[in-house]
Amino acid sequence: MQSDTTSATPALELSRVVKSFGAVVALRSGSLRLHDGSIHALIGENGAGKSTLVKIIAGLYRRDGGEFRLRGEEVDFHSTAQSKANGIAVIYQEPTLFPDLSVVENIFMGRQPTGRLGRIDRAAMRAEATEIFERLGVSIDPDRPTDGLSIADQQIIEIAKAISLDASVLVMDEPTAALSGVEVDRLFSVARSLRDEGRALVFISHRFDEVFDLCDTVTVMRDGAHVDTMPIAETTVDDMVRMMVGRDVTEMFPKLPAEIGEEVLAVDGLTQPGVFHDVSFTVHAGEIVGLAGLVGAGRSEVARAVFGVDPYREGTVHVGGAPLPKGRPRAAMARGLALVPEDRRRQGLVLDLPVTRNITLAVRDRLARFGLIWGSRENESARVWASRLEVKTAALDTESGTLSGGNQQKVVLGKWLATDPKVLIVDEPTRGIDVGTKAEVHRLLSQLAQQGIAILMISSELPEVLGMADRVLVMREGRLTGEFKREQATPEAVMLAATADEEPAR
Amino acid sequence: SGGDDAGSDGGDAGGGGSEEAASITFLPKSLGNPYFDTSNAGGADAVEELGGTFEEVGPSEASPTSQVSFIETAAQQGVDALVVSANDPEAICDALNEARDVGVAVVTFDSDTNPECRDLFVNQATAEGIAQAQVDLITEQIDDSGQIAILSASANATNQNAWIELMEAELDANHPDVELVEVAYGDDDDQTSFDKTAALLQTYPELEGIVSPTTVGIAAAARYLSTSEYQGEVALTGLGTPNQMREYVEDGTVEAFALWNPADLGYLSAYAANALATGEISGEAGDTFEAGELGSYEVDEEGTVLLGDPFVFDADNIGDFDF
Amino acid sequence: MTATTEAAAPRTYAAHAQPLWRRVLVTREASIIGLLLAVIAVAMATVPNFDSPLTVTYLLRETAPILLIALPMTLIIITAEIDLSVASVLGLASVVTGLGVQAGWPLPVAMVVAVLVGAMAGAINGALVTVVGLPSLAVTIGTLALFRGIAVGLLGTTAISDFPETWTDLARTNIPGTPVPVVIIAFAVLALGFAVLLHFTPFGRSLYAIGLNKEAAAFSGIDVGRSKFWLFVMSGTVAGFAGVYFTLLYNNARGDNAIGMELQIIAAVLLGGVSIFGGRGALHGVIAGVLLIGTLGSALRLAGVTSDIINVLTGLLLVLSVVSASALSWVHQRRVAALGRRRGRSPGTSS
Amino acid sequence: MTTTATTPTHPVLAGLGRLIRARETGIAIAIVAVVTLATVLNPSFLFSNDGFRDLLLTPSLLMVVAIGQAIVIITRNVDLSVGSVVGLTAYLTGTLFVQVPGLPIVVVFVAGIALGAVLGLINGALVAFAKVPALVITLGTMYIYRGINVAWTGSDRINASDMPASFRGLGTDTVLGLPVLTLLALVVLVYAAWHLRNLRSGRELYAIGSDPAAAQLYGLRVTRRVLAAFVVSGSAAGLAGVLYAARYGTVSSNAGFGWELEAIGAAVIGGVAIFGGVGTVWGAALGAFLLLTINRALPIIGVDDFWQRAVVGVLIIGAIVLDRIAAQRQHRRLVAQREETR
Ligand SMILES: Nc1ncnc2c1ncn2[C@@H]1O[C@H](COP(=O)(O)OP(=O)(O)OP(=O)(O)O)[C@@H](O)[C@H]1O
Ligand SMILES: Nc1ncnc2c1ncn2[C@@H]1O[C@H](COP(=O)(O)OP(=O)(O)OP(=O)(O)O)[C@@H](O)[C@H]1O
Ligand SMILES: [Mg+2]
Ligand SMILES: [Mg+2]
Repeated sequence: MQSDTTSATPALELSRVVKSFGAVVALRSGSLRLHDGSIHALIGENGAGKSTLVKIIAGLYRRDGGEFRLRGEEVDFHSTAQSKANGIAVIYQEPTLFPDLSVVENIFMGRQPTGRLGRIDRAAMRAEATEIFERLGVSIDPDRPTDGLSIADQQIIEIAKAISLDASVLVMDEPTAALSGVEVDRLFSVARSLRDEGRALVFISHRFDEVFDLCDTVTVMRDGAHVDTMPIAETTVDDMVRMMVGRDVTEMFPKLPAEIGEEVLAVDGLTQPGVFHDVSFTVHAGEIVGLAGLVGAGRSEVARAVFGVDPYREGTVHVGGAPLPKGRPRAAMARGLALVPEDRRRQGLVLDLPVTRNITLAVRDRLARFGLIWGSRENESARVWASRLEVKTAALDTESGTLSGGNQQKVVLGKWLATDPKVLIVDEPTRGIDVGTKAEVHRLLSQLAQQGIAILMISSELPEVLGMADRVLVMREGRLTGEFKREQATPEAVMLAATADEEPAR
Repeated sequence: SGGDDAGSDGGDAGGGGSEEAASITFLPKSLGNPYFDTSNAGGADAVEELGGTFEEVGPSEASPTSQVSFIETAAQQGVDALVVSANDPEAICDALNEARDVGVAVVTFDSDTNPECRDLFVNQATAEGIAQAQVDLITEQIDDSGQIAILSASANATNQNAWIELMEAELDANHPDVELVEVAYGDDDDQTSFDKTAALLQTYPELEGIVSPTTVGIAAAARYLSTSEYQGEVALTGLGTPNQMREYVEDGTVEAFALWNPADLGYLSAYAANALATGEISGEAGDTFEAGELGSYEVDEEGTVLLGDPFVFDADNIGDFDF
Repeated sequence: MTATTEAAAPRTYAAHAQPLWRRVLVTREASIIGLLLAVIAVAMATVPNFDSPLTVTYLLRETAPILLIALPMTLIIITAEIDLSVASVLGLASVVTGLGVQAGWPLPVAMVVAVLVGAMAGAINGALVTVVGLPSLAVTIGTLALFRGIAVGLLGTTAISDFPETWTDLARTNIPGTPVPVVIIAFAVLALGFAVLLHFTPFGRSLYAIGLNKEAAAFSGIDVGRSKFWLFVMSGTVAGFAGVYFTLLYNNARGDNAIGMELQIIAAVLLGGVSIFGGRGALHGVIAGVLLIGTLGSALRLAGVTSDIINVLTGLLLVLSVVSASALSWVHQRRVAALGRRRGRSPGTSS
Repeated sequence: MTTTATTPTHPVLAGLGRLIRARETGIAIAIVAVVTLATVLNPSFLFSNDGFRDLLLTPSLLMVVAIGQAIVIITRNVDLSVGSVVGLTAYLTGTLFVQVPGLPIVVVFVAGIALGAVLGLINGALVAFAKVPALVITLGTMYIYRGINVAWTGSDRINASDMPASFRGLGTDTVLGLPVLTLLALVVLVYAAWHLRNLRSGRELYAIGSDPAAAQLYGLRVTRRVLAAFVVSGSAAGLAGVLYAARYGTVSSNAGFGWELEAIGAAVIGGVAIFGGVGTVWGAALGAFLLLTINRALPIIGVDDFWQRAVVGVLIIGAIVLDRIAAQRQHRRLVAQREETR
C-alpha cells in the first residue's frame, strides 16, 4: 500500500520553475520529476541551470515562479535547514567545509547529537562518523581538521555528511569532478546501495560514461529549460549531446597536424619534498604534451612550480635554453611562459573585476605607455581577445563573475593568449565545461600548436589527453611514471602507469 | 559692574570697551576634571558679574595638540578673551599668538605657557610656596625620614614639573633622610593613577609616603590606600579638593593636604581677562585691576598675577569647605 | 532556440554597459563629494565666521596629517590589508625629530632621519605581513603598541620644543596670497602621485586585483608580497613625514603626539568609499571623506557644538554611509527580483 | 567495530597531550614566569595581601571584556566599541546610585549588563542584517557611544562617595582569599568556555568564523548567531563597566578609553585567530592576564614605565608569529600525513 503511493507520487517534483538573478534568467522553466529507488541524471551545458535548480531544491535560493512539490505537498523552502529537515541532502558543486574544524564536526555541524543540558555528545558523533567512513571504505582521521585535506577527501566528507543525514532525497552536483577512478567506484557503490534502500538520488555530471554507468533515468536541460526526460536505456550519448546543445557536435575536435620544432621548455630533476620528486621532461615548439594521472598525482603542483607560483627545492627549468629563476612568475612570463590554472574562479580570474581588466591583467605592463595605462587601450586589447574567442557578454565592463563557466574559461584563455606565449601550460582546460565549448577549446589548442606554441596540457580526462597529445606523460604520487608517443599511448598503458602501485582497496 | 572704578583710570583706550560685555572663553586642560569644574564655575560667576558671555570648551583628554583646535576656534569666533590652562608650555604657543594677532586677549591660569605667548598668567600660588607646603606636609607626616614617591599628572605638565623640581631641591637641601624613589605619572587619569599607586606600593615595600600634586592623582591614590593594607601606614598628601578628599581625611587615610581655592582662581582669571579685553590693563608689570569681591590685584614681573598662598586642609577645617 | 549556439559573425562589444553619466554620478565617491559640498554650503549660510579665510587655513592645517596618511592608507586597504600603526609611527617620527635636534643635528638632517625611521617602521610592518605571512590587522595592533611604546620610552617625561623658527613658521605659513597652508603643496604633489599610481599605472591595476583575489593576482604574475611590502613602506614614510610636519606645526616633539589618530584616518578612508574587504575605492572619494569629517567638525565647533556631538556625528556618518550603501543594493536587488518574478510568471501563465 | 583502531592513545592521555601542546598552556607558563621573576625581585609582588589581591584583581575587568571580544572574533568579526560600552555602563552605574539612593546592587548589575546588551545588539543588528563589515560598524559606534557618553557625562563625574560602600566593597573584597571581581570574571569565563565547547550554538560560532559562506550553505542561523555574539560582547563590556565603577570608584567620561585595542590584543595573544574560527576564551582571558601582569611587573623587573607599551607590542607580535609557526608546522604535518595515507 505504502509502496504503491510512493511509486505513484514522485519523491520530488519541480515543474516550470523560474529563477532569475538581476537581468539574467538562470532558469526559464526548470522541471524535474524524481522517484524513490532511482538514480536520476541531470545533464546540460555549462550554465544550463542545473546548479540553480539544485540550489532551489536545497532551499538556498527561492524560486520566482513554478511549482515545487515534495511527496505531493507544495513546499517553499527559504533556508537550507528546512530542506534538511524534510529529508533532502545536497552535495554542492564546490566543497563547503569549515577548514578549522575537525572532520567529525564538519559532518554534524548544526545537528550534533546532544545529551543532558543540550551538551553535544561527542562520543556518539564520533562513533557515527567512523561507521560512515567504514561504509565508504575510507580511512580519514575523524579528529583532524579538514584544512589540508585533498579535494577528493573533502568530497568524501561531503558525501559522508549527506549520508549521515539519512535523507530520502540525495542530490549530488558534480561529485566526481575531482575524484579518482577508485574513489568514483566506491562512491557509486554507496549510491547504488542508497538507491536499493529506496531513496531517490540526483546525479549531475559532465561525464557521459558515469551517467550511463550509474543512472537509470536522465533529464536534459538547455538554456534554463527542461528539454526531455527518458530512461537511460533508451538513449545514446549522441542523442543526449544533441538535446543539450541543440545540434550535432563531436565531443573531440580532431587534432590538426603541426610541425614540431626545437625544444622550448626543459624541466630537469624538479623536486619539492612531499609534493613531487625528480620530475624531468621537455616540450617542443608546436608540440602538445599531455600530462595524465589521477587527481592528486601532483601534476598541477609541477605546473605551478614551473611557472613560479609555488616553490621547489631542487631541479632546474630552462626556457629556450636559458635557466628560469625560481619562484618568479613575472620572469617566467617575460620569457614567454603562460599558465591557465585549474581553478578558474579562484586562480584564473578576479571575479569582481570586469572582463576587460581580467583579459589585460597579465599584459598590463605591456599596455602601459610611459608607465601610464589608459582604459581605452585596455578596452581595445580586451575587445580583440573577447571577439576572437567569442566570449558571450554584452559589454566589456561586465563583471567576470557573472559569466557562465565556459565563458569564464574563455576569458582566462584570452588573458594568457594576450601575452603571446611561447609555452602554454593549460591545467584541466575543459574541467566542468560542456561538450560544445570543449570542442572549441580543443580546436583552439590545436591551432595554437600549429602556430608553433609549445603546449603542456594537464588533464584528468583520458580521451582528451589521448586525442590531443603528441606525447603523453603520466604522473603518479608525485613522480613521472610513464612517457608514451602518440602512437603508443593506449588507454590501458596510460592507466597502468597512473595506477600501477595503487592497491585496489584501502 | 564690579571693575568700573579701576577701569576708568586704566587708560583711555579701554574706556569705551568697558561698557561692552566681553565674551570670555575658558579652556581647561581637559573637561571632566572637578578641579577645573570648580575654577570654571568661579570664572562663570565673575563673567556674570561683569555682564559678559561665558563659554567653556575643552578636549576630553589632557593633550596640548587637542587644545590647539579649541584655541583656533576661539580665534575664528573672535572672542574677546581666552582663559587657558596649558597642557604644554610650547605646543600651544603659536596658536595662542595667532589668536592674539586677531585680537583675542590671552590669560593663562593654573598652568602657564612661555611668557611671550600670553598676556597674563594668573598664578594660584608661587611654585616655591606650593613645593614648600607639600614638602612640609609630607616630611612632617613621615617624621622626616624614609622613602617617598611622587604621583604626578602627565609627564609634560608645566606646573607639575616645576613643582617637582623645586620639591626635589628642597628635599636635597633640608631633608637628608628623605629619599625620593620615583616620580610616577598618572596622566590625570583616574584609572591610571589608581593602578600606578598600586604599582608604587608594591615596587617599594619600604615606602613611607606619597605626594600627589594633582587633584585627580591624590584622590585615586587615597581611594587605593583606603582599601589596602597600607592605610594609615603610608602617608599621602598633595593637592586635592576638599569634597573629593573629605572621606579619606575622615577615615584617616590622609592627614592633611593643600590647595588654593580653585573657584577664586577662575574668578580672578576672568576679571583679569576682562580687564585685558577692555583695555583696562595691558599686562605690563605694575598694572592694577579690581577683581570683584577678591579686591585689587597688581601685575608683577613677567606678567603674573598671584592669587595667594596655598591653604592646608585637615580634619579640623575640612568641614568648612564645599568645592 | 538554436540562434544562441550558431557561430555567427565576430561579435562586437560595447566598452561599457552603462552611460558615462551614470558611471560618474551614481557612485559612492560622487555622493561623498556632493555631501561635502552640501555641508560647506549650509555652513557658509548658517554658521557665523565660517566663511572667513581663517577657517580654510585652520581646517587644512589640522587635517593635513590625516589627508597625507590617508593616501597610502587607501592603497593598503584596497589590497585588503590595514595599517593601524600609522599614528604611532607619526609619534615615533616626532620624537626622532626632537631627539635629533636635541642632539645638535641640523633640523633638515633630523627630519630626513625621522622620515627614514618611518620608512623602517613601515618596512617592519610590511615584512611581518608579507614575509612572515601574518594578518595585518593583528600585526599593526602589535606595532601600534610597539612604536608608540618606543616613542614614549625614548622621550620619557620630556617634550622637545626648541625648533628653529624658520621651520616652524614654514609649517604654519600660507601660500602667499591665499589662506592655504604651504603643507598643502606637499599634499597636492603626493596626492597627484598616489592618484596616478593607483588609477593610471599597471601597479595600481595590480593592487585592485590583489585586494579582490590575491591568489588570482599571484597567478597573473603579480608579486603580491612585494607590492604589499612597498605599500607598507610608503605608509610608514608618509606617516614619518606627517610626524615631522606635526612636530613643526605644534613646535612640540612628544611621544604621545597624534595618539588615536589611526582610527580617525581609517574612518575617513572608509567614509570615502573604500571597501574594508579590499578591491574597491578611489582617491578622490577618500580626500572628500577626510575633508567632509574635517569640515563638519570645524563648522560644528564654530557653531558652539561640543566635540562629543562631533564624535557622534562622525560615527553616524560612517555607519550610515555603509548601511545606506548596503540598503540601496538590497532595494535594487529586490526591485530586480520583483521584475524577474513578474517576467518569469508571465510566460509561465501564458504557456 | 574497529573504532578503537583510529584512537591510538587512551583518551585521557590524548587529552593530556593536547593540554600540553595547547596555546593556553604556553601563556599560563609565561604568566607564571613573569610572576616568579617579579616576586623574586620583590617578594611583595605576590607575598603580601595587596600584592596577591591586585595580581588577581587588576586583570579581571579586561578579562571579561576580552572574553566577549574573543567570541566576536571567533565569528570572524570584531567589536571596536567595547571600550565605549564600558565607559557608558560605568557611568550608568554611578548615575543609578546617585539618582536612586538605596537601589539594590543586583538591579544595578542587571541594568549595566542590559545597557551593554542593547549597545551590542545595535552593533550586531547593523552587522548581521545590513551585512556590513564589523570593523566599519563598530568603529562608527565606538565614536557614537563615546560621544554620547561624553555628552551625557559632560564634565560631571561619579565620585567614590556617590556609591554605597557595599558596592565599592565588591571592588576590593575577597572570599576565601580570592577577590570577588576575579570570582565573577571566572564564573563568566568558565560558563563561556563550557558553552563554546559543548553547545551547538557555541560550535556554530566557530563554524561561522571558519567559513561564513559554508555556514550559510549548512543552514546555520548565521544572522542570529552573529547577533548573539555581539550581544554577548556588549553584555560582557556592560558587566565590566559595572565592575569598573566598583573597582575604581571614580567614573569620568573617558572610562574604558582604549580598551578595545587592549581586548583585541589580549585575544590575539591568547591565540584567537583574527580571521575567526580558531581560539578559546581561556586563551583570551589568559592573554588579558598576561598583558596586565606584565604591565605591573615591568617596573619591578627594572624596565622603565615608559617602555611598557613597547613590551606589549612585542608580546602581541611574538604571539602571532608563534601562532604562525605552529600553524605552519601543523599544516605540514597534516599534508605529510596525507602523503603517507596515499
Ligand atoms: N548567484 C548567481 N547570480 C547571478 N547569476 C547566476 C547565479 N547563479 C547562477 N547564475 C547564472 O545562472 C545560469 C545557470 O547557472 P548554473 O550554475 O545553474 O549552471 P550549471 O548548469 O550548474 O552549469 P555548470 O555545468 O557550469 O555547473 C548561468 O548563466 C549563471 O551564470
Ligand atoms: N550572474 C549573471 N549576471 C549577469 N549576467 C550573467 C550572469 N550569468 C550569466 N550572465 C550572462 O547571461 C548570458 C547567458 O549565460 P549562460 O550561462 O546561459 O550562457 P551559455 O551560452 O550557456 O554559456 P556557456 O556556453 O559558456 O555555458 C551570458 O552572456 C552571460 O554573460
Ligand atoms: Mg551555457
Ligand atoms: Mg553547476
